[in-house]
Amino acid sequence: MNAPATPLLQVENLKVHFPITAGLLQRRIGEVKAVDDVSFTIERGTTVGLVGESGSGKTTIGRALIRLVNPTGGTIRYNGKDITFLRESQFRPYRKKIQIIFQDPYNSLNPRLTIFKIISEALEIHFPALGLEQRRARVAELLGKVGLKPEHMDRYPHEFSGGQRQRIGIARALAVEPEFIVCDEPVSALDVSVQAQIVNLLQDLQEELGLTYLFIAHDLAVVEHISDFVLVMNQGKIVEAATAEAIYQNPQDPYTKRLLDAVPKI
Amino acid sequence: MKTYILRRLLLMIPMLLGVSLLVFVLVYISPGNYLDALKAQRDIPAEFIAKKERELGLDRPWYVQYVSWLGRTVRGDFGESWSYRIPVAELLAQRAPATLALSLTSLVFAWAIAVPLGVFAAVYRNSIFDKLSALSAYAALSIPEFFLALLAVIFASQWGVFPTGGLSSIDHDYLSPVGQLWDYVHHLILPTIVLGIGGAAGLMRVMRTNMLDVIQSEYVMTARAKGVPENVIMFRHVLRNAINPLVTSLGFAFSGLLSGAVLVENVMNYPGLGQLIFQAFMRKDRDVVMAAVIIGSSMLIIGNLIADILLAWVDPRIRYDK
Amino acid sequence: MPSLRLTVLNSLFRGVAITLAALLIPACSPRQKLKREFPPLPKDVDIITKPPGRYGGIYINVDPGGGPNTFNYLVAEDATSMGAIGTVLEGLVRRNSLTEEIIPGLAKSWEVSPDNKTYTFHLREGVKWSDGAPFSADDVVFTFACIYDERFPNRHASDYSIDGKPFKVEKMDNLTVRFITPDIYAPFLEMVGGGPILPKHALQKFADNGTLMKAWNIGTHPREIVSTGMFRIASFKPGERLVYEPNPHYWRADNTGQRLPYLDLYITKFVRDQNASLAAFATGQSDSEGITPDNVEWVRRGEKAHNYTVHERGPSTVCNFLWFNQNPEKDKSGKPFVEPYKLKWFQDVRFRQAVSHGINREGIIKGVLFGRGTPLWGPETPANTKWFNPDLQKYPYSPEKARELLKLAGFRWNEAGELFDSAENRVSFTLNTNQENPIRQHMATVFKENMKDLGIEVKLQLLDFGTFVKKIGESYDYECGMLGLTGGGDPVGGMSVYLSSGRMHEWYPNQKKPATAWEARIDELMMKQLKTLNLAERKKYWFEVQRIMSEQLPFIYLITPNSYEGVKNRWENVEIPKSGGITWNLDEYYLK
Amino acid sequence: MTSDLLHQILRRRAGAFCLVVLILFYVAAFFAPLLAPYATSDQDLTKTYHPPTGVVWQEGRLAVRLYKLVDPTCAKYEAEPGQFAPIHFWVKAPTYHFLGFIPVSHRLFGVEAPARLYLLGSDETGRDVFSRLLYGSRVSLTIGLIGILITTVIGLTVGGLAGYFGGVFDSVAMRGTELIMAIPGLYLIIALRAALAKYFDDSDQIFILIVVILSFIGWAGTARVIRGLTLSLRNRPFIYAAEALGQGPVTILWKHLFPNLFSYLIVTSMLSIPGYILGEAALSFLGIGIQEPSTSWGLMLSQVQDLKVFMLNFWWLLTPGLAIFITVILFNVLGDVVRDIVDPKLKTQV
Amino acid sequence: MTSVSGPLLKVNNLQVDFGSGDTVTHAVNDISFQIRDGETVAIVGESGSGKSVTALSLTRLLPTPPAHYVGGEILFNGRNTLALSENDLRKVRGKQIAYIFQEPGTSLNPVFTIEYQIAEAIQLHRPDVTDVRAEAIRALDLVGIRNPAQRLGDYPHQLSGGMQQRVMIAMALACQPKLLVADEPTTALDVTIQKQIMDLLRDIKVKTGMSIMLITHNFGIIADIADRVVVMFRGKIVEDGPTGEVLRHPKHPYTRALIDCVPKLGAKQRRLRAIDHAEIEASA
Repeated sequence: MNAPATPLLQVENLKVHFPITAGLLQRRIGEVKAVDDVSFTIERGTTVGLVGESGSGKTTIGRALIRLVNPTGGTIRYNGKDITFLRESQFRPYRKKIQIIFQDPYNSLNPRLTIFKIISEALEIHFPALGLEQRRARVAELLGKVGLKPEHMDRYPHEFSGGQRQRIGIARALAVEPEFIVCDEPVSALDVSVQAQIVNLLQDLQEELGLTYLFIAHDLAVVEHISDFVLVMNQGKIVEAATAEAIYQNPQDPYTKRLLDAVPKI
Repeated sequence: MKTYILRRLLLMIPMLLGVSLLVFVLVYISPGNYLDALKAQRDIPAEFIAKKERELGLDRPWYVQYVSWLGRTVRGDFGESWSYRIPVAELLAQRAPATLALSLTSLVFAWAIAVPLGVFAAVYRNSIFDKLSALSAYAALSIPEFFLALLAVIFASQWGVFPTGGLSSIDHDYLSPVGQLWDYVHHLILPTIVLGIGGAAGLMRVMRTNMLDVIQSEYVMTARAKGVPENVIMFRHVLRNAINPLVTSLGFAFSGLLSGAVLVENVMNYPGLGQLIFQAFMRKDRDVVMAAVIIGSSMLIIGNLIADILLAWVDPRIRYDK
Repeated sequence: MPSLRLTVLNSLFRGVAITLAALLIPACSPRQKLKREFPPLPKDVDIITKPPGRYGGIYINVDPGGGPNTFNYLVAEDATSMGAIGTVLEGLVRRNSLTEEIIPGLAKSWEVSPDNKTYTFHLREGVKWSDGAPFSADDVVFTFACIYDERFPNRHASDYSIDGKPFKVEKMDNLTVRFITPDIYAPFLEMVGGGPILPKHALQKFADNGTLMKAWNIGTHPREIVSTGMFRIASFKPGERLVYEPNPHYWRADNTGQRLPYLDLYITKFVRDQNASLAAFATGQSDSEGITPDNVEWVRRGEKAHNYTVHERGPSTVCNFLWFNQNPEKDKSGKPFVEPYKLKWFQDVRFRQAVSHGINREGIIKGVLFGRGTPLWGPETPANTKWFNPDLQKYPYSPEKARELLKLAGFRWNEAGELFDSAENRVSFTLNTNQENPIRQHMATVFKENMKDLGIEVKLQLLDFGTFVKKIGESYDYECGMLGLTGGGDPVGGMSVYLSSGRMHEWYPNQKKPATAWEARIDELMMKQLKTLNLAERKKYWFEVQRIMSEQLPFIYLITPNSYEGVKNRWENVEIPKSGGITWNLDEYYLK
Repeated sequence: MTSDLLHQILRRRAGAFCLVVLILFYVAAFFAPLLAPYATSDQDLTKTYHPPTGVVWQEGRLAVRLYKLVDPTCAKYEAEPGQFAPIHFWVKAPTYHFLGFIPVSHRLFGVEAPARLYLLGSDETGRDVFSRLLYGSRVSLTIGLIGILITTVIGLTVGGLAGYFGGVFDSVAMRGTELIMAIPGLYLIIALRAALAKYFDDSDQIFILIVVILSFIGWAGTARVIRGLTLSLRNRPFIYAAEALGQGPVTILWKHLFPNLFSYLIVTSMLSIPGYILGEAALSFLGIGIQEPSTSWGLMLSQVQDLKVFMLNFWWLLTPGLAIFITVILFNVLGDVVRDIVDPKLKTQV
Repeated sequence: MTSVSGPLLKVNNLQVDFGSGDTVTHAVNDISFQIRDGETVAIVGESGSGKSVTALSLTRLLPTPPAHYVGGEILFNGRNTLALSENDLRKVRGKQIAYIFQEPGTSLNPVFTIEYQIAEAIQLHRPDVTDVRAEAIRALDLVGIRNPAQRLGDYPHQLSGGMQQRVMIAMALACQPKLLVADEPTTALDVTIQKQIMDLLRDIKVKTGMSIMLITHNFGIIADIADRVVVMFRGKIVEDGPTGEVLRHPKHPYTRALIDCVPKLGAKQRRLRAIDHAEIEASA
């Protein structure tokens, strides 16, 4: 009815639990509540930051959104449609819309494939009509978009620096022309100077392509810098959710306060 | 830990059932049976062979034979050796000590050689000593065990210092207790070396690689930064970590205690289980074969378990079932 | 730091050196002296004719058989077990291996009734078992009762029967036993009289409770295995050795009244293979050893150093032969065992004779056996002096003769020299043999090459023993087989081979009635020789069988290796027979 | 990748040496019918246990000494002074079909009958050991390659699928591998050998049987390791990335997982080839391997079980043992070199 | 022993190369700096700038090969550690200069207990201590570990990352060194833990008066704790000065760029400044 009012992503009461088994018969004796009853929404064209310390469950949320882990309960609505428990074949169309960028630039690219093959794989799946030449042209274009040169396409990942690899990872995610990208700690492993380049690039791309980000990080300064809205996670739960300004200027939750307090300031 | 061990032991049951079924069927479908040797003798009447076949139950379908074998075995009765006409358990018990002794001495031999050599090779990395030991390790790993055994037999028969086989001398019964002990040792030396040398070479290489691995680890850097003397670093910090994987290999060594020396025993004429079992396989003395397989498999499974337990024991980071 | 490393290295080397030194210094220990008992000699003691010797000495024998599986006569199926049993248990009669005569054993004498069916044995008086229990007719009756007992299936029962009918064994008195055979049985004395007599007093209880087959196994305490032979068992270590000591109640003595045997100990050491026993002998560790032709030369080199002599015994009793499957029947699915066109060749005696002419037996002997072998032309080897017929048809190596015979039989060659039969079938067949015997393998490969020279293609297929036995004895799906049988002894041992109804009538076993006239003739001759006690007559029949075999060639005989025996020179009274074990008179051995 | 690896191997002295020698071995095996002066079955019963014939330069060409059997009872030969037979190159020989279809009627070198060229002496029936060694190398050198191929294919399929999909398939596959690994290897080999022999009764097929048996024993270990590697690779982000792109599981296995196992596979293959060579040798030595009239190094070596070989000094009959030894060392060293290149962290197996 | 006059540590024209022949790289290229008694000096730079190599060179902890100490001198208390014998050097390590590293998880030996690892350092350098166990407890107590006596029997893996780093510090402090070299001690830890560890270091410095050489890339931490900052770029020192001075008025363009590229909390910028390495190289 009121189309613009529908947020791009609505998450309600999302739970992701992993079983713990023990004993003679390996019976299930409990579960790790990695994500425990989490709700939030992401509006189109915005960046939502997700901060938390290691083990807080932030990465699991990111992976649940693109179905790298299966949710235990709750609902995930994308564009108003419930995609929580779709079968893989039904989920396939959403893979074109939702993409992910990983933290580790060394492990997120298949070392045995050329850059062209890595990026072209996405094209082959979602744009099967493209011929080889068209794909090469498209890959060149994508590389240009992330600040690399077309001639880089026939090299292997190990020939690139960490920042360059992260750019390639972004290009791969962009290849399917997604609407929504989960950025799973994309700058944590990078040197500060490179970190700045990647953050800038992500911001530029968002502007240019109208992307929506879920930006997962543990560095509060970076999250503040890039996000419109911030979620603070602790032990599987969201303890505070507010606009970036509100959180940093006027934190409500004691954990958030503690977190902010711990950041050394120049 | 206790439940973990119990669970692993319980898992043995279906495993052993599978193993026994597989081997039983293999033995069954292989042409001929225990009576082949009789059939090839010209003065054995056909009726007698038929009678024997009935007596041994070989005329029944394989599943009936299997079920009756299983029923007996489950009750702890390994059956009777057809060629020796005594209970299989008794037969194996007669031979087991010899094999056990050989396996243990060769294990000790391998460790006694491998650990120091491996350590020194790593400490004096790229030295002449390292290169020589690497070369001899290659040689030891590349010479077929049976061939080495054969050479040892030839050597023994040419040189005359070591016996050419057997477990004890002919006059063993008439020796003093010390003499008897020496006699056993004397007979063990060559088989021990032959059986142990391959293992020693393998262990040595592993030891060296582990040492080199550990030497590069950060906690060695920490120890150095603390001012710990180099030899203490090598023999305490590094060795203690590097030897862990070897300690767990003791579990696997356990698996082979009774079944690892078949080739050497056969070539070197050492009257242990391996020789007996090899002959049982050749003669198709079924119950002996089955018992050997069951025991061998049990020891393998238990050996793996021991390896896992040892791993938890030597490496405080590993715990099962907390 | 380097100094520490050096110290560690140093101590390590010192440790190794000390250990090595400790290992290489042989430990010395005094050998205990054997204590002999001297119970009185039995009344019917057997006094030997040889000059008296003196006590002492250990005779060591290394047996490549791997050791006995049992000491139970009813269970024993292999030669090693039978040998051990024969050492401790005596029969009613013995055989002089040298003269091949039957001589008194536990029975001092015997008579045969005029109808040749009743044998009366008179036992020696005063003979005792090694545990002191008296030996009597009851033991003999007990032995045969056990053999015939349905509860104890054993291979001897049928040997001791004629047409399934057992012999009647009666105790006349304590020292007299009578056997009645249902029909005339030619080899009675050798087969039945020579069979060991079991101790009733020791085994009765097992017979009663039905566990006789489990008695006297390799786990039994040596003292429980009582003896009437020259030795009793002192100790047995499975897989290692069997130690015999003199039987204090043995019934033979020399003319000074010294009870035999002279030896203090007789030890048989068991090894896995011929190599190990050979090595033991060649290094002076054993007293005698059978030597295969290929090893004679180097073993002889040690004669001086270890004070032994290698004696040539002439041809051995091993008879190697090959044959073609002439079984014309079909399997269950209706497929003939042998392709009909091939069967035609195999049934053609000219083909078989051609093949025989084509085999280079001399070449095998010269090349493989170092010239120490004898070509064979018939079922007996010359080792069996008593039964060997030297006058047989021979097939010396002659490819020309072979070609002539083949041409005669309608075969022809193409330009490439390949042989075809009259119906244009390439002459090609597969030779099967078992893989365990190296000399047989060589003969097979030589045969293959020899046949190639004739244009015949032979494919070689070495099989597991089990598979091979099944092929030739059950499924019959083969073309040509090669086998070696240890022959020797009485022709009665060959009944299953030569009778057309026999189980081991390999070329066409289990025939309902003889397929050919010559097979019928053999059947007739074999039955005739079985049913007469007249040696000359038996020889005549058996010689004719040999003659027919050599002419018809259902078996194509190959070669027999010569046999050699190495014996230490220190023994007196060593008498090496043409065939059989050399220790047959071990009780008479003494140190020079 | 492969050419890169090759380049790296050749840059190391040990690696280059081993690789070159092994390639020479394989080339010799491949061209055995051409290089061998005689067929494997060519006998000469008058020249059994002939010592290696001396090769000399005589009247401007290579020639072999002629020998006389001076003592047939111990196969003692003596060179006849001044008696030589010239070695001819590219000599006429009975026509054979190289690779089964190329008719060739020549051999590289030989001497005129009745003289014999025994570079490495002759055996019990006067067959040329050198020729048999060449032909035998075909068995010994290929058994490892084929065995590795089979175990790798099975191991990759089973281990890869089990590791990637987990669940019931994983359980069944792993129980299967445990079953095979729970039987002492030699027992299983003997039992399999006895049970399967009847299906492979031709002497050429025995080779296949041995390969099948050794592979049957070997695949379980490979499958388990590959499963473990797959499990750990499966958690690498690039696999997630492929999944996130909607890539199908089979493609992920084929395109992303298996290529990353390549380095592991090449190292373990190199290091396990010796196992096959030694396995064949051990089986043949025990008499349950390759059968006459085929030939293999193991089978040839089984002759030396005979004491006379040592006592009468027929040392040339030991050459198959040397051949096995050298080949295995070459593979071991090369394997280590390759491991150092592709993955120095890969542990040497105990 | 302690020279009152000169600085505790004086590095003069140090040069460390890696590799040899064609592939040689100058990891540390002709650097000079000093650390005074009780001073905390931060060495900052991107990865590969040579800061860790500098730290490890102080007591020659880099394995040679591949490292080579090509030139210069490192004067600690007036003695050149580059020229010390291996034996004398060992008396400096741990006793005079102690280290803590980035990954506490892998820097502790997994097979020994906490007690053993601390006690080893004490026994090595303080032979006069009779009750080693008590001393170890004291060290743990000093770094704020609760129930130190019970923790002694633990193995490293039984502790959290923060606790492991505390143990490392306790071990370093156990011998009362003059200089603590902390090589990115908090990089692997969460921010809250990082704060605890930095607070702890500051406390200890106050309590013991030792000098600290802190290797980091985090300007927040530098501002928090360091007295002086040494900025390294590609193996060279480009700036060296008091912390406040450097942070507020960076002289070298690289320092400026390095400070500018870090997003600052509560001061949202439109864009982050990235570093153009080529430009800096050209200007340097």
